[in-house]
Amino acid sequence: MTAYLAKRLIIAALTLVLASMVVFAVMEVLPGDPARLMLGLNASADQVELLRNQMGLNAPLVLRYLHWAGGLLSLDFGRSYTYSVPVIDLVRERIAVSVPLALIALALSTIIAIPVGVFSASRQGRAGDTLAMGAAQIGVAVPNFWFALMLIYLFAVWLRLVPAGGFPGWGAGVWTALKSLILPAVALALPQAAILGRVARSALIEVLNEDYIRTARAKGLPYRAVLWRHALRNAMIPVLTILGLQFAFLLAGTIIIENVFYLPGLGRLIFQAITQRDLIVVESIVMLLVAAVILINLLVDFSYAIVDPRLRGRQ
Amino acid sequence: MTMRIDLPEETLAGVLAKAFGNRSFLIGLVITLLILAIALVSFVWTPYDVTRLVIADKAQAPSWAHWFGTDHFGRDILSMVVVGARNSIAVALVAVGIGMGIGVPLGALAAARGGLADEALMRVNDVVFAFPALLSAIMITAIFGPGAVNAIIAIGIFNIPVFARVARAGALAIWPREFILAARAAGKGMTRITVEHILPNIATLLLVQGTIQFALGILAEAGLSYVGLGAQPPMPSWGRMLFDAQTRMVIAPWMAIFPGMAIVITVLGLNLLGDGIADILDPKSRRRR
Amino acid sequence: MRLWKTILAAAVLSLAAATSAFAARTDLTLGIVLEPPHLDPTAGAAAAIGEVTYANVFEGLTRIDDNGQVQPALAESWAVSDDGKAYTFKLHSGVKFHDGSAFSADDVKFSLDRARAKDSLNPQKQLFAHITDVTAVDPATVKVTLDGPQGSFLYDMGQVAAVIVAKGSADGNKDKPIGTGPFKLDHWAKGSEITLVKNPDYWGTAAALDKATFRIVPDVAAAVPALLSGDIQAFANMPAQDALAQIQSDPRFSVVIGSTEGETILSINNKKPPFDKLAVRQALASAIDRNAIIAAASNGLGKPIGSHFSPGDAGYVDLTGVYPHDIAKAKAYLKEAGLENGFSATIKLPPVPYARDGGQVIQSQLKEIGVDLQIIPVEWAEWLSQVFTNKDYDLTIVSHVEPNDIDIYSRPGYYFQYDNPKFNDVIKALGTTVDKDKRLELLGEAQKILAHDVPAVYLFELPKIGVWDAKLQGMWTNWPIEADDLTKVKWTD
Amino acid sequence: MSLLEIENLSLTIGATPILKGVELTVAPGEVVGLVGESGSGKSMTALTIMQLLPHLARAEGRVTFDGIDILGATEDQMCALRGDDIGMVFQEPMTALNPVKTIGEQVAEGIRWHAKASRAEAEDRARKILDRVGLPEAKFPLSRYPHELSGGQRQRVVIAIACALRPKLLIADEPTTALDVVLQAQILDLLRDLVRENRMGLLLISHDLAVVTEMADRLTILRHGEVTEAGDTARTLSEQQHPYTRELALASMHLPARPKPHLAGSAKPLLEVEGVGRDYPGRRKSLFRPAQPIRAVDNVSLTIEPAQSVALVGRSGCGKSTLARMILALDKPTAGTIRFRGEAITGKSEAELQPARRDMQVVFQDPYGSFDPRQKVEKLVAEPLHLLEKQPAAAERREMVAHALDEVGLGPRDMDKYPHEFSGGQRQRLSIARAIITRPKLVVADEPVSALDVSIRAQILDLFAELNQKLGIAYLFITHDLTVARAIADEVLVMHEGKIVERGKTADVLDHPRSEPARALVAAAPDLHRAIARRMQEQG
Repeated sequence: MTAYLAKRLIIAALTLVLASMVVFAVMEVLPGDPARLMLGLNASADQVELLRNQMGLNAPLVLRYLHWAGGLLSLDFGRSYTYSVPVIDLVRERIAVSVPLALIALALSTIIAIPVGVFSASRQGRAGDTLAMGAAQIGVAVPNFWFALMLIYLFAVWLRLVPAGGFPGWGAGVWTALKSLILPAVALALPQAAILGRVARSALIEVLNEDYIRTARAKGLPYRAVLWRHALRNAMIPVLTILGLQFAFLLAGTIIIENVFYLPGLGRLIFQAITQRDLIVVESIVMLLVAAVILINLLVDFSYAIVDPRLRGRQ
Repeated sequence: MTMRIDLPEETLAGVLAKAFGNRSFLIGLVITLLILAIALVSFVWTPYDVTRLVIADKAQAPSWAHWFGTDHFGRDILSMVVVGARNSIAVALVAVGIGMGIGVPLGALAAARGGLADEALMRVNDVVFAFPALLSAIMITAIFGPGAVNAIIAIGIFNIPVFARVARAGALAIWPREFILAARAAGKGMTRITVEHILPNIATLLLVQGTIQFALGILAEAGLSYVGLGAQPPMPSWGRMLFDAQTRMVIAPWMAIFPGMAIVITVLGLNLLGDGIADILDPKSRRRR
Repeated sequence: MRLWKTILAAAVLSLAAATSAFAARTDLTLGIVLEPPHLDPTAGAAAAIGEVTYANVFEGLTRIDDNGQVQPALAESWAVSDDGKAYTFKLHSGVKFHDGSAFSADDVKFSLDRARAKDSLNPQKQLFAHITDVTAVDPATVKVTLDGPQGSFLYDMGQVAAVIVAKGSADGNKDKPIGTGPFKLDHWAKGSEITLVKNPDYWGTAAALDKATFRIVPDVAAAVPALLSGDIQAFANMPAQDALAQIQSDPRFSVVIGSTEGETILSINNKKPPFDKLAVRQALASAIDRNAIIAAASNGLGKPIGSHFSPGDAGYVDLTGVYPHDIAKAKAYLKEAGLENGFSATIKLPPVPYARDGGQVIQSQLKEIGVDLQIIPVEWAEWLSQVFTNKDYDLTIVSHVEPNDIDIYSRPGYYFQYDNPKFNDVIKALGTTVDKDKRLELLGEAQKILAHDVPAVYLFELPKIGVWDAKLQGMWTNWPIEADDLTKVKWTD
Repeated sequence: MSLLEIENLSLTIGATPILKGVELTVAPGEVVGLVGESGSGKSMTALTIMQLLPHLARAEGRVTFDGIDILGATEDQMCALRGDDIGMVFQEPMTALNPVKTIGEQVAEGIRWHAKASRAEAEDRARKILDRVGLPEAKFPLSRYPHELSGGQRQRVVIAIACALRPKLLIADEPTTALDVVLQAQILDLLRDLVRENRMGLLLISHDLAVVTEMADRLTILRHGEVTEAGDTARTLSEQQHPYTRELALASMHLPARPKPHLAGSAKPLLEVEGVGRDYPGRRKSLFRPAQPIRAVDNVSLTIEPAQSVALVGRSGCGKSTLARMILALDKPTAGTIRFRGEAITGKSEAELQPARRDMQVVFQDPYGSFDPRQKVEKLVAEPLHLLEKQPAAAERREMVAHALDEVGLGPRDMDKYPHEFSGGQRQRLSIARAIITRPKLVVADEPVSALDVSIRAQILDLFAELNQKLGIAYLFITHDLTVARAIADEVLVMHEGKIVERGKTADVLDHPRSEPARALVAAAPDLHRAIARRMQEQG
C-alpha cells in the first residue's frame, strides 16, 4: 500500500514541476505589460520602466522562475502585483468560498442524480426513463446563468428568502454564509446532476444484467431493496469517475455563476488576475489547481478501492 | 507491410434497413438535417439582413413582423439564430472532432501501454484539465490571432483531456476480454488490436460523451468572445447572442430564450442521432418495430 | 372577537411606525462594478480607488465638489503671489490621521515632494511637474513655489492623486489606508466588499452615516436583482442599461442621470494612411450618427459631443454641428480623398459595453459609405500594449475619464499620433493663464480646432446613472471627478 | 399432496414460445431430475417457479407450491417464499455472488430479511450454515470477499444462501457444470446430505445424464420446451423407450472413431517444454515479511510430436491454463524454455514469434467471450491470416474462410452473420475454423467442450478427431473431464498443483491411475453405466 502511495506522490511531484514550467512559460509569452496596466494611461514610459524594475520583471527569465519555484517549495507564493498582498491570503479567502460551494453543488447534484438514475434504470425503455433522460438532456444544454437568474428573481427578489448574491464571510455566522451559497449551488448542481444522472443510469443498467442481482432476488429481497443494496454500489465506479471530473471543474470553472451571484470565488480571482496580467497570482493558482486535480484523482482512485474490494489487492 | 485495417464494414443495404427502422435515429436525423438545412439556406436568404442595425425597433417582443422579436440593436433574432447556427455548430462540431481525434488515441494508447506511459499521459492530462480555459484562449489569440477558426482550436483543447479519460476507461474494460487474447494469438500488435477491436467496442461510449461536449462547446464559444475568439460581429453566434442577452434578461427574455432553445433542440437532435447510431452499430440490436 | 382583532392590528401598526421614527438608518450598502486593486490613490490609476477613498478616507489641500468647483479642504485658506508662482496655504488645526498621528505642514511637504520625486510612481505625476519647492513655514502653513503660473494648480491639488498622506503610513496605504477623512477602513473582504466606518475624531463636520459598505457587483445582470432585493441600497453609477426603465417606474428608487468627465471617442491613428488625410476623417465624422450610437450602446443616455470636452464643465462649446450626420457629404469627402469606393480597416475594441456595442453600430454605419470595418475585440492588457504603447491600430473606441484632459492631443507620443502646432500653442498658453475668462476663451478655441481637424470622432459623454433608495439624500448627481463622496449622505425619514 | 405440482405449464416471452404443456411434481425429501439440452427450457421452468421471469414473459397453466398458486401470487407473496421456503442455486459460481459485499453479509441478509433476526443472531446462523456447507469460520471468516474464494468455495456460499432458512424446496440449476469432477462430486454429496437432513424437495436441473442418474429418484426429459419422457430414473434410462432419450444416452458415452492413434517416440518432437515454471507476486501479508510468490507452474517438462493428440488433465486451479498460455507465447514463463519446431519461443519479440504463431493456434472455452461482438464472422475467422507472409487478396480471403467454415460443418452464407446469431455449439465450430485456417501444426484447446451440451459435445469431439486424422494437426487438450481425454487424446498428462504427476497412454492412465490426484479424478468422474447399474440395485 505504502509503495503505491509513494509512487503516486513522486509522479505528482514531477507533474507539479512540469506544470510550473508550462504555466511560467505561458505567462511570459502572454502579451500585455502588468506595469502599464497598473499605472494607466497618463503614466510616462520611464515610470512604467521604473515599476517593472521594482517588480523585478526585467530580471533574467531563469532567475525569476527559480525564485518563484523556490518560494513555492516553502509555500511562500509571493506577493500579488495588483493587490500587493501575499497571494496566500488572497487565495485563502477565495478557497473559503469556492470549495464549500463546489462541495454543496456536488452533494446536491448527487442527491438529485442518483435517485433519477436508479428510477430510469429500473424502468429502462419505458415512459419514465425516456422522460427523465429527456429532462437530463435539457439540463445539460440550458445555459446555467439563465437558470441562475430565474432562481434569483424567484427566491431573492420575490420571496426574499435568500440574499440575491454576495458572500458575508464565514465570520458572519455559518447559517448566514450558507444561505448565500444555496442559490449558486443549485444553479451549478443542475447541469452536473443531468450529466451524472445519465452516467448513473447506464452504469446501473449494465449491473442489473449481472447474475448476482438474480441471486439477490432469489433471496426474496424486493426489487427496490435489490436496486439500492446490491446494484447501486456496483455502479459506483463510473459515477465516482464523473464526480472527480466535476469537482475539479467546479473549483475554478464557475466564473459565470460567481459573477451572477457576485461571489468572491476562485474563478473570478483567476479571471481578474489573468486580465490584469497579475503573473504571480495566476501562476500560483494554476499550481494549486493542478495539485487539486492530482489530489482529487488520488482520492477517486482510493474511493474505487473502498467501493470495490477487488481493487484493494492491487494497491 | 501496409497496415490493412479490417473495420466492421456492414453492407450498405443492411445498415440502411436497420437505420430506418430505428426510431431515435430517425427523429435525430430529421432534427439535425432540419437545422443543417436552415443553416445552409441562411447563406442565401434570411428574413432580415443580420448586419443592418435598426435602432428604431430595438428590443421588440416576438410579433408577426419578427417571429422571435428583435435584439438590443433591433436585429431580427430569427435571422440571427439561423445565421448563428452555421458558426456555432461548425465551431462545436470541429472542436469535438479535435477533442476526439487527439484525446481518444491518447487514452487508448495509455490503456494499451499501461505502466509508466499510462501514468505520464494521465498526469499530463491532469495539467491540461486544470489549466484555466481563459488562459489557453488568450494564448491562442496571441499566437494564432482572433476569429472563429481559432475558437475551434481553443475549445478543441478543452475537449482533449475529457475524451482521453473516457477512452482510457473504456479501453481498460475491453483489454482483459478473451477475444483480445485470440487477436494476440493471431499475432496482431497493440495498435491494430486497438483500431480493430478496442475502438469499435467503445464507440458508443464516445458518441455519448461527444454529444455532451458538443453542448458544452457551444456554451464555451460565448465565453471566448471576451478575448476576441469566436465569430466576430456582424457574424452572430448562439454563444454570443446568449452573452449579450445575459444583461437584458428581464426586459427582453426572448433574446435568451430563442438561442437557448436552438441549442437545446440541436443537442437533443444530435443526442437522438447519437443514440440511434449507437444502436445501429450494435449488432445485437434487433430492428425495433 | 372582532373588537380584539382591530386593537391588535392598531398596536402592530403603531409599533412599526414608532421603531422607524427615531432610529433613522445610519448604514448604507453601495454597489460598485469594478473592485479597486488597492486603496492607495497615489499609487494606482484604477478609477475604483478614487471612487471609494476620495473625500471619504483621504483628503487633499483642496477638494472638488459635485459641481466641479474647487473647495477648501485640509487648506483652510490660501494666498497667491502676484506673479502666480507662489501659493501659501493656511492649514486647519487639530486634524488627526486615522492612526491617531497629528497632521501638520510636514505631511503636506512630504506628500508633494513624494509625488514629484524623480522615482515617483504617482499616476498623475504631471500635476506636480511645475512645483520647484515646498517649505513648511510653520506647523499650520505651507508655501509652494512653481516654475511659472499654473492656471489649474488649485484644481490639480484637488485631484485624487494629490491627497495628503502621512510619512509613517504612506507605504502601507495600499492595504491599510491611513487618511484624514471622515471615514476610515473597517474591513476589506477581497472580491466581496469594502467596509468604511465613521472616523470619531474627524476635524470637520461629522458624516451622517456610521457605516458604509461598497459591495462589488461585477455582473450587470446581477445589479438589478441586488437592488430590488434590498441587498444594495445605492449605485453611484449603475450599469443598468436596458433595465433602467423598470427601475424608473419603481417608487422605492430615485433615478438621477448626471454627467461624467468621460469623453467617449472613436480614436483615429492620425499617422496611418488613409487616416492621415483630413478628408477621410471628415468622411468618418459625417457618416457616424451619434444619436443612434447613444440609443444602441448607452441606452439613450449621455449627451452627444463635438469635441474633447465634457458638457458639464465650464467653457464647454457645443460643436456637434460641425459635421452633422450626412451620408451624401461623407461620400463627397471620400471622393475628395480619392477613395470614393471606400476602403477597409480594423477597429480594436476594449472589453467594455460602450466599446463592444458602439463598435458594432459604427461598423454598420460606416458600411453605408463603403468603409468595411473588421472588429477585433481585445483585452485591456492588449489594448494598452498594442494600441496605447505601440500605436498598432487603425481605429479604436475608448472613453477618456480623466478630468480636464483636453491637453492629451498636445502630448508628444500620445496614441492619437496627432501633431498640430496651432493647437499646441493654445494648450501652452492655457497652461500659464490664471485669469478665469481668458482660460475659458482658450478652452473654447482648443475645442474648435479639434472639432474641425477631427483627430478623433467625438461621440458622446458617458452618463452617470445614479440609482438609490428614494429615502436617501446627499448623493452626487454628476461625476466631475470619479468619486462616491459620502460626507453629506444621509437617510431622510 | 406433493410439495410442488406443475400442470400443463406453457410459457411465452414476447412472441417466442418457450414451454408447452410441462408436467412436473416434487414431493418432500424427493430428488427430481430435469434433463435437457441448452434451449430446452429447463432453466425457464425453474425461473417460472421462482417467478423471476423477464418483463415480457406470460405463463399459463397451474403451478402450486405447498398449496399456494404460484402463477397467481403477488410479488410480495413471492418475496416471502423466495429464500425462505424455496431456495435456488445457479450455474455460474464466479458471477453469482455480489463482488463488493462480504460473504457474511450476503448469507446473513436473507436470514435478517425473512426471520427479522438481529444482526448478531443472523451472523451467527450464517456461520452455522457456512460451516455446514464446508466453509468453516476458521479458514473462511464472514469478512472474506467472493474474489478471495475459488469457484467451488463460492458455489458452497450460494448453497448456504439458498439453504440458510431450511427451504421446503431447493432448485439447483446446473449447480456443478462449471466445476471440475472432484468438486462436482463433493457438491453433489453436500446437496444429497442437505436434502436428507431437512427432508427438502430437490429439483436438479442438468444437461449431464450421469450426474442426474447418480442423484435423482425420478427424472423428466425436456426437448424444445416439451416433456419427451418422465419417470423412474434407472428404468427410463435403461429401457430408453423415447428415441430422444436413447440419443441422449448414446451421446454422453460417445467415443469418436480414431483409427490410427499416434504413439510417442516415432518422430522428432514438434513441441518441447523443459523445466518451465511461472511465479506470480503474492499479496504482502504484513509490512515486514516480503510477500512469498505463488508458484502456478512448477518445473514442467513435456513433448508433443506432430499429429499427436495429448490431453492435459487436472482440477481447476492446478495451472493447466497458465501452462497453455505460456506455450502459446501469450504469457512469459519465469523459468525454463519452450521450443516449437526446434526453435525456442521464450524470450522472443512479437515480430520474431510471427512464424511460430502461424503454426500454432488456440480454441477457447467460453464461446461467447472469445469473439468480438462487433465484427462479422468473415473478419473473425480470417483474423489469423494476418500472420501469413503474403496477405491474400479479399476474394482469396473469402474463399479460405468459406473452406474453413465448410471443414467445420458450417455454410459460406454464415460469413456475413454476427457471433450473437449462433448457438454455443456453432460458435465453438467457428473457433475451430479460426484455429485451422492457417493450417497450423499445433492447436491448443483450453476446455473446448465443457460449456456444451452432451450431443453437441459429441459432434465437436468428432470434428476434432476428423481434423486430426485429415490435416495431421497435433492437439494439446486442456480439460478437467476425463471422458473428453478418453475420447480424443492418445496420451494423457495429469497435472496437480503446478506439477505433472503422471503421464502415459490414455487407457493406461484412466483405467489404472497410479498417482493419488489421478486416482481421485478417475473416482470422482461420473459414469452413466456405473450410475445406472448402482441405481438398478437400489431400486431392485
